[in-house]
Amino acid sequence: MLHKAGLTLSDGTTLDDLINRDMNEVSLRVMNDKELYELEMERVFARTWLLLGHESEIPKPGDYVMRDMAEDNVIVSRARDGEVHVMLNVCPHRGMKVCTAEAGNAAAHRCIYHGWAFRSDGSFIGAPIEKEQMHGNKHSKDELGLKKARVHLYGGLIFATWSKDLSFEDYLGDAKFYLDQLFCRTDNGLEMLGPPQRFVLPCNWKIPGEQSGSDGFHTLTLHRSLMEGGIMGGTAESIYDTAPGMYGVDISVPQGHTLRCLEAAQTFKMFADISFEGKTTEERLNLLTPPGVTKDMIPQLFKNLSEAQVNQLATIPPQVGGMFPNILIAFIFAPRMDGGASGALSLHTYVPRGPDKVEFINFIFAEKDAPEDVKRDMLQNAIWSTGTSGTIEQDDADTWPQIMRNSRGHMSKTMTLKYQALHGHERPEGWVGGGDLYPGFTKDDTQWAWWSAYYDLMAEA
Amino acid sequence: MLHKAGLTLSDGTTLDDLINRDMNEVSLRVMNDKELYELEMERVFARTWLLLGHESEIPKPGDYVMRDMAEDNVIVSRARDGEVHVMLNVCPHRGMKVCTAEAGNAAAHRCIYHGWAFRSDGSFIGAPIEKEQMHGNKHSKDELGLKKARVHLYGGLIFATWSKDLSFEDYLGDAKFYLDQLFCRTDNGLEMLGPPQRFVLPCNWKIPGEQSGSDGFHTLTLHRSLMEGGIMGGTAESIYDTAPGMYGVDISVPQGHTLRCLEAAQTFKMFADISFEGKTTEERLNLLTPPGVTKDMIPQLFKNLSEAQVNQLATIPPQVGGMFPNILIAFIFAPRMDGGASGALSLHTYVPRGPDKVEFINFIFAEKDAPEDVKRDMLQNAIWSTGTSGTIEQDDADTWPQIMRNSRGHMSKTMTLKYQALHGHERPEGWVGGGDLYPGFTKDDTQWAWWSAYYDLMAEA
Amino acid sequence: MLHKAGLTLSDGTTLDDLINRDMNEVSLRVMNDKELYELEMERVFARTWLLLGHESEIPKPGDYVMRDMAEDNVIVSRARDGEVHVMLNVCPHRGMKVCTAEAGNAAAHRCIYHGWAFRSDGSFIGAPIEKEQMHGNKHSKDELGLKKARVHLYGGLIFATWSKDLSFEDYLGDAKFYLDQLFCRTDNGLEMLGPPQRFVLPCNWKIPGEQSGSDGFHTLTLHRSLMEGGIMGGTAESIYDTAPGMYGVDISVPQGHTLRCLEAAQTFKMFADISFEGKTTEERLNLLTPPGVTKDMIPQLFKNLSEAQVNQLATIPPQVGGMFPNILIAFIFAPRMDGGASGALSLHTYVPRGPDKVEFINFIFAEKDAPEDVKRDMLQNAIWSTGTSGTIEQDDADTWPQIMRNSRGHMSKTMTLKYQALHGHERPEGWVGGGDLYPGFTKDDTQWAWWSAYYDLMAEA
Amino acid sequence: MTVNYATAAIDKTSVMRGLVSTQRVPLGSEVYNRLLETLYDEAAALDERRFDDWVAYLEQDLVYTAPLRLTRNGPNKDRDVVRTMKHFDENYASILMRTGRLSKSAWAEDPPSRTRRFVTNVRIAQCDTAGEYEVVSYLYVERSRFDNPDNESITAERRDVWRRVDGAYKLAVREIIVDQSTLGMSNFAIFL
Amino acid sequence: MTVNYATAAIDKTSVMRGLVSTQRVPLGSEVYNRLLETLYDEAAALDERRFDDWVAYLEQDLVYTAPLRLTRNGPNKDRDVVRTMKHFDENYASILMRTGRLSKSAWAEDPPSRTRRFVTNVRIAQCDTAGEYEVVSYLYVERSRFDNPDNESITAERRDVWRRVDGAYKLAVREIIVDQSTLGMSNFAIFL
Amino acid sequence: MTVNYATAAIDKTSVMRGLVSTQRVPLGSEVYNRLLETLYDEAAALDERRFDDWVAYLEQDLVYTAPLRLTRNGPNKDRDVVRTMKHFDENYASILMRTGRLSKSAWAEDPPSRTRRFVTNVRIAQCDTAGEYEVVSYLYVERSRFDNPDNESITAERRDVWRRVDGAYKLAVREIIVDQSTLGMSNFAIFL
Ligand code: FES
Ligand code: FES
Ligand code: FES
Ligand SMILES: [Fe+3]
Ligand SMILES: [Fe+3]
Ligand SMILES: [Fe+3]
Repeated sequence: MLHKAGLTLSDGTTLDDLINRDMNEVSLRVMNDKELYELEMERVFARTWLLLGHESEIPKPGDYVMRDMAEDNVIVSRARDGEVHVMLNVCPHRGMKVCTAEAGNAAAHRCIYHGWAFRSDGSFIGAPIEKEQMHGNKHSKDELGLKKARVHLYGGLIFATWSKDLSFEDYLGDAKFYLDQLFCRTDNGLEMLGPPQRFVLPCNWKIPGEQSGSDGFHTLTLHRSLMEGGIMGGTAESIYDTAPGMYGVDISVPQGHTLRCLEAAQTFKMFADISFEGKTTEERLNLLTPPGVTKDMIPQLFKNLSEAQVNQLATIPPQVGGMFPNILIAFIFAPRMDGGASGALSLHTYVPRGPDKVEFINFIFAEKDAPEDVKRDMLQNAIWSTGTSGTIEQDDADTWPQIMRNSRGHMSKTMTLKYQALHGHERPEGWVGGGDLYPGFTKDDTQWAWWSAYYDLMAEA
Repeated sequence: MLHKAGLTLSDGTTLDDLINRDMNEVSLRVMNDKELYELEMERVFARTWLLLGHESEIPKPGDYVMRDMAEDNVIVSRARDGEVHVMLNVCPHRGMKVCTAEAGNAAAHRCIYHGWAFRSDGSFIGAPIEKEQMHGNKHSKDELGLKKARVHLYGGLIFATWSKDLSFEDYLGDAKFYLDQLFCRTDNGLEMLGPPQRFVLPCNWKIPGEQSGSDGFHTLTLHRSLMEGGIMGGTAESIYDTAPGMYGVDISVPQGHTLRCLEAAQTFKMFADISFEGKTTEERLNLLTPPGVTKDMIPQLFKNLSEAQVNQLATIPPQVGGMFPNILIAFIFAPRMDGGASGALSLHTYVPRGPDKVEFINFIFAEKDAPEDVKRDMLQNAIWSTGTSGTIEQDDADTWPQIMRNSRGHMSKTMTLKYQALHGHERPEGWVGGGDLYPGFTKDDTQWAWWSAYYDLMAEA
Repeated sequence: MLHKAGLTLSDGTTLDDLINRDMNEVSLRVMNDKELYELEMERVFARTWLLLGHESEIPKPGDYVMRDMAEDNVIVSRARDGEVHVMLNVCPHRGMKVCTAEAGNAAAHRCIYHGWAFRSDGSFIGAPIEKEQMHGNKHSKDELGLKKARVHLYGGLIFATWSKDLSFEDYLGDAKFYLDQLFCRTDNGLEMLGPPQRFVLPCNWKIPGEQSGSDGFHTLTLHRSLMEGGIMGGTAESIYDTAPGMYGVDISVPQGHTLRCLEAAQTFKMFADISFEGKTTEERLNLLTPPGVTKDMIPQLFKNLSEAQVNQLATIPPQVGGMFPNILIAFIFAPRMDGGASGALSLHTYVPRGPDKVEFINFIFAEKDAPEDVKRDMLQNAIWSTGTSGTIEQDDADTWPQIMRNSRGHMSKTMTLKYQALHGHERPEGWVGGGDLYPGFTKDDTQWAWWSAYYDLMAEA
Repeated sequence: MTVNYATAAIDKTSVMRGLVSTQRVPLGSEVYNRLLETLYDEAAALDERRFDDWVAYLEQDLVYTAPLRLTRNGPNKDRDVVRTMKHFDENYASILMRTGRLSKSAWAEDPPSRTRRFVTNVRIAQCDTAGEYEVVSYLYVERSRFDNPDNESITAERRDVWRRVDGAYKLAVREIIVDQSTLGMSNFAIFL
Repeated sequence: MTVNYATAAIDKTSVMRGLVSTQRVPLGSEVYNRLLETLYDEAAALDERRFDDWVAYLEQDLVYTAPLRLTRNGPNKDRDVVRTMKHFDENYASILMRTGRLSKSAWAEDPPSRTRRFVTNVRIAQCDTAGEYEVVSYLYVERSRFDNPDNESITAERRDVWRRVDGAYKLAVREIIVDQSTLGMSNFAIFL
Repeated sequence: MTVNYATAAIDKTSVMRGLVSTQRVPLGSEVYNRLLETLYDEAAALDERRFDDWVAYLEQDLVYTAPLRLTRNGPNKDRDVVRTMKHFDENYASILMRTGRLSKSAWAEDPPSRTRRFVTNVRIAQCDTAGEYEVVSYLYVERSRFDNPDNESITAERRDVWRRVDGAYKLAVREIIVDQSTLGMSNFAIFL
């Protein structure tokens, strides 16, 4: 158990100066401070679990993908033993990248600089000209393997951490009840449909980060075109009256994970005339299957989830949210006019690339057991809405750099981000899951929970 | 009244190490120091008055232009009440830009991120879904307006400051007597002919800044082509003998504003054969009207200026100079061969964009009452000489970045800028205006006055 | 004699934390630290001798080339008196570059900003309008010359330093015995064949720097294509068995200079069937003349070198190596199939351009007395192997930035570069030259010597 | 089946780039000139944000995609076009929804980018279907936003199929092969 | 009257870009080819700094301008060309003074920039006046100065009028529409 | 004799750039079109890394060079092409060794760069030798490596001599005149 040493920047600014927990305000300066950034690398990204990909990307022994844990480049590989390993892509000899491709299959990785070789589990094989013992005599061979991170698979998602003690269960906390409904609902789970979209934005990682704390309210204005498109309830004129998708139950856990659960029936006008009243869970699921799930897969839901979980999934499913520090979840209903399979399953990570740059990584999924045409539709839906060309997230990607630009101003950086429209925890009757619950209109509670988790980690020396 | 705490950089360097007031030398290091730059944002740009534009840019209620106070982006807008307001373009909610256009007309500015709306005077209207009170309950609505700067109009020029107490009069000081002759001489004053030219140079703001302290001497060599062009007295061969335009009266005030007053009759060879001896003020003005002023506007000069001011304008008018910290004044005589209206009226601001970048903003004016063809000529003259493609200022824009490049060297940054050719204050007989006066050959006095004003502000904690 | 104050970074890290002399490990962090970089500019580059060019570049009085001593831009010029002078290209007036061309001939350099003029030895001539004394009255003219560096010519190579006391002899130390064999072996010495190739790489200067400490081992793997090309002994398949070019005598001196001496006869398979046994020095030289030396120049070797030096040159000549801090020596045998003159003579300097950029400068030479066709071949050989398009150094230039990229990671930067395959000093019998000798397979001794020299300079306040 | 883009085995087409058909339409021929003219006119329509004019170039059965590029090495080094994942995956209807959006509240392009689409290296061949032409062009796009003095840019190869429809040419297929694995452009709110 | 570029009301022409005339000169036609050739030759003259050769392309009644671009939004979002203010505002005489200056002490180009003017997307139409042609081209200029490894660059659309004068084509009008509101280029000491 | 590139006296040819021959091959002529087509095909071969296809364009007596550029001022300001030193100094044999290397362990291009060679401003003239053509083109190359979102790029003028050999055109001479004194590109492991 670490002792609280707090945090003080070289100019005397403290964490409490930056994050005012009485007023629920955060100084804009946090978005543009090199010193704070270095501390985040140590106290946030080196201490928590990070999402790197999905095991369906590397099915065969030797398969690997190259990913990043913050600014640390790592190899995510499946070893001979079938286990997934995550190791630093830094040669213990002179720091060169041991692997130079973004993906591939290799029994061993040989560094191109001097030829040191490593197995797909990161262990050291040797240097060329064995008899000359060019790895030296100060370390035994088993000390010269690639630096390994701890790995945990959850619903096939590959998480890794540099932390020695944080268990994945403690990291998830009460969020598991809800996340299982998204990641662990079918027999064969999710499949990543291809390598992730990757692009870099000129802003600090916390600008998309704080939004990933379930900022529902921005949808009404920034994503106004969603309404104008007519998919969601309401029209361009009426959105501020009907406020489609703004009502539901928001959830947060102390770890900083958050979710928004929406009554799909309310969200989309196409269902407006269908009443879910008095219908069984099964009937509801058949009326409105979770995105990517086909009717014939519904029995799998009952098999893989608890009754309470299926029941929620059928009634007021989690749709969007985030996992601290830098994961966005978008498992959204997005009905198609042309009758194709609806919805999109996508996860993002916002990977720091310095104080003023972030890489947006967009992982797109389908249920592995879904038929190919459904997968094809899911892919198209996700590309249409999210990531590089996503008609929703284009607007986010253009907005965040403008906030970054503002954070440069001497006067501007003293301005604050405000989280003062708070609902406060309130348990809807009959609600089974844990965490702090905020039923009704989506407000600032979840985003503040994100900052609270940030505060807790940053305060620990 | 602030107490003098001085200034010490983290490596122990003091302001006196950087600015040697005994030797009149400034260390080149001042041009390339991140820490010093941050202090400048606080002690110079947040404390003094800054030029943002001209009210003729925003004649109607709701008209606005987007400008920058150092690195703080602001909205300069004319509100319903007809008053000009300057407010930080940072949304009090989450820091997004409330206004995304460089110019326009809007009754209200609605932030595209979550929809908070503000009036053209910066006051907060509200957030969408009024009943949900999404602006929270910790601040009343009148606390949630955009951060306002103090505004002062001088000759229609829009100045603003973050300072709470500095009066514009104290900022101008004795420079007013001279500046009136440029900005306040006609009944309807100046008009900005269009939006400013904007371009960015890779150098610290103080490199153009110290030059704006009336560096007359560089004209002979850096702007040699002016002489070669044959506009000014002398030729490429003779300029070092005749030194055209080097003789006059330089002026500085403790606030750091400086001006060069030149006997136009001496400056341009086309007037060489005309004697101003014994002529009345009116006769002189008719022989050589101030740039942009037509003969029929001459009576306005007498009406708007004091006799002493008109007299100077007719004899030895201020032509170039600067206002501290980052304004260059070029109200120059530039006779045309083709008989078109002569001269150019242009103001620049050098806006910091980080320690190693500056934005050059070129505002071009004409007298509002001048006929269209004169305005058209004035525009052409200004574009020909100044700014983006200006045949004079091209050379400055190419020189400054080379000084910046030098400031990076470990040995080079210990070299100094020298201001050691000093004339010293000397009042020409019959001179009416105030300030420190340096008659004769243009020397380093005014630029040193610029550095003295810089020193005074930087020394105040 | 400076006292050892050691070195401590602002976060408390000491030089010993970064360079572990017990374990022979260097933290990857040294490649990416702004603070450390500033100290290197002061303690390494401002204290040691730096290579700037060759006097054959500037044969006539007034000839000059523009070069850089770390980030300080300097003019290297031959004055009226025929002497070579090196002076800071920073105008003592306001810091502008006094010289704006990369090469030329000028009796005097007149600064384009205000016209101060300087002789080709850097002395101040004056400012325009002499009678106005625009250089002021605080410094006499002889105090206003360009800042001069100390200059030393060695084999025509132009070295300069800001150090007041370090003699060139002390800088060379025991390396002189070996370097003479490369730079001082013929009557008229070397000639630079043209201006250097220049290009910039996104990495810290020490990444190529530590390699220049005679990293022979990387050749086998990174430059594998050399073997595949079939020039050297062995083939793609057999290189790890035959390890061509890995055996010889490595040399280092405490100043950080290093060399690799290779028995050319062993290096190239084309000579495999020729025995050097029992042959005289002269016979050996005729069998395999040093690169760029023609048979009829062999007598010159005996004239210019000691017997011991010629003997080594004939038997096991120095071929590659480096001079601390940033010089790479490649005086290599590179036989041509088409019978053209073999080998290449090239020197590089790795000039710092900030913590994360380095300029690669490639100087290409021939023996001045060699016939034009030989010079032409030498040029082609050097361009083929080294520098911009060099088939050997392409791979280095692509590898270094990847190490740099790794140095950004929070976890990665704690990884270390290892120099733990050490042979230790051992004097081969009959060896004449001095320094520490490492006969046999090329190992890490020389590169560690490079780091030791770095440590010594950096530890001195 | 599991998509396994990591291993060499998959995605046989991943190396396919450039011109496929061999029935070359000569540079300078009438067909070539009209198609090149059309590409220039199309670029102008997009740069001038005349989206209705642009849509008029599109066929109803349009297939408009942008595969990913992946950095690979060794034997797979040239198999770097990944078509299992895309930056764009559009048809005529989805394009219409995009242009429709741009006429309303599409903040990503309001205020609009100032774009410039440089079209060069155009190579054309006949497809098997009469009246259809395979048109490969190089595209360099600079994009200026707000008062930012630094533009974003992207380069790509476009592998089109243009179809002759009563006197004019219409776009039936466009595959945009971008040249980056990680895009330096903040979003694809613009068409390529 | 006060110029009010801020409000929507003014500057009706502010949206005008690209080709105006509809009497298209077909790509590949003799006139098109000669004009394209001329644009290439002109670019070479400027890149090789043969200013006398360049001036020979200019008509005495030349109008050579570069309006500003302004970032605007909402209903005015496409009205972003501001002709009340310019980066260049030249005529034949002022151009001669500029080229004359470049032959003397024009430090901004001494030492000279190494420039490269890429001319693409050329579209041509006939003007109402016989023998005059509206020529729209895309221009990408890279500019290298001193030993700086980072170039400055600019993109623009050029809306020219070229006039047929005894067998050759001469430039009568050029409007350079740059693509930035705030220029990343340090100055316009070069011609566009 | 000592090479003295510093002084004005030397390197008479140092100002030579662009097209030399005056026997112009008109843009749009058959020869022009075939040569332009060839340049596009050549660029495609290089961008698609079909090195065998590319070598097939090369003549056995090929001279392939890239002189340095040097920043100079005053009277020598335009004499900035230095041919005493080069970035490339190749013949047919050395090019073959380079392409051969690229098929083996050439780490500088394994994994390969994603390149795009934009060829524009092509101007052609006849050489004195029948069947030989002087072809000057502008080249802009963008190069993307690994997952770097920032590309490296280079601009250059290529002064080629193409020779007509049984129906096709082959490259006999190429001089690449880069536009930088200090290159921003990390290496020339790619062909220009
Ligand atoms: S750095 Fe990997 S083997 Fe040397
Ligand atoms: S940031 Fe402006 S409304 Fe939220
Ligand atoms: S800076 Fe050199 S003369 Fe003024
Ligand atoms: Fe969003
Ligand atoms: Fe000036
Ligand atoms: Fe090497």
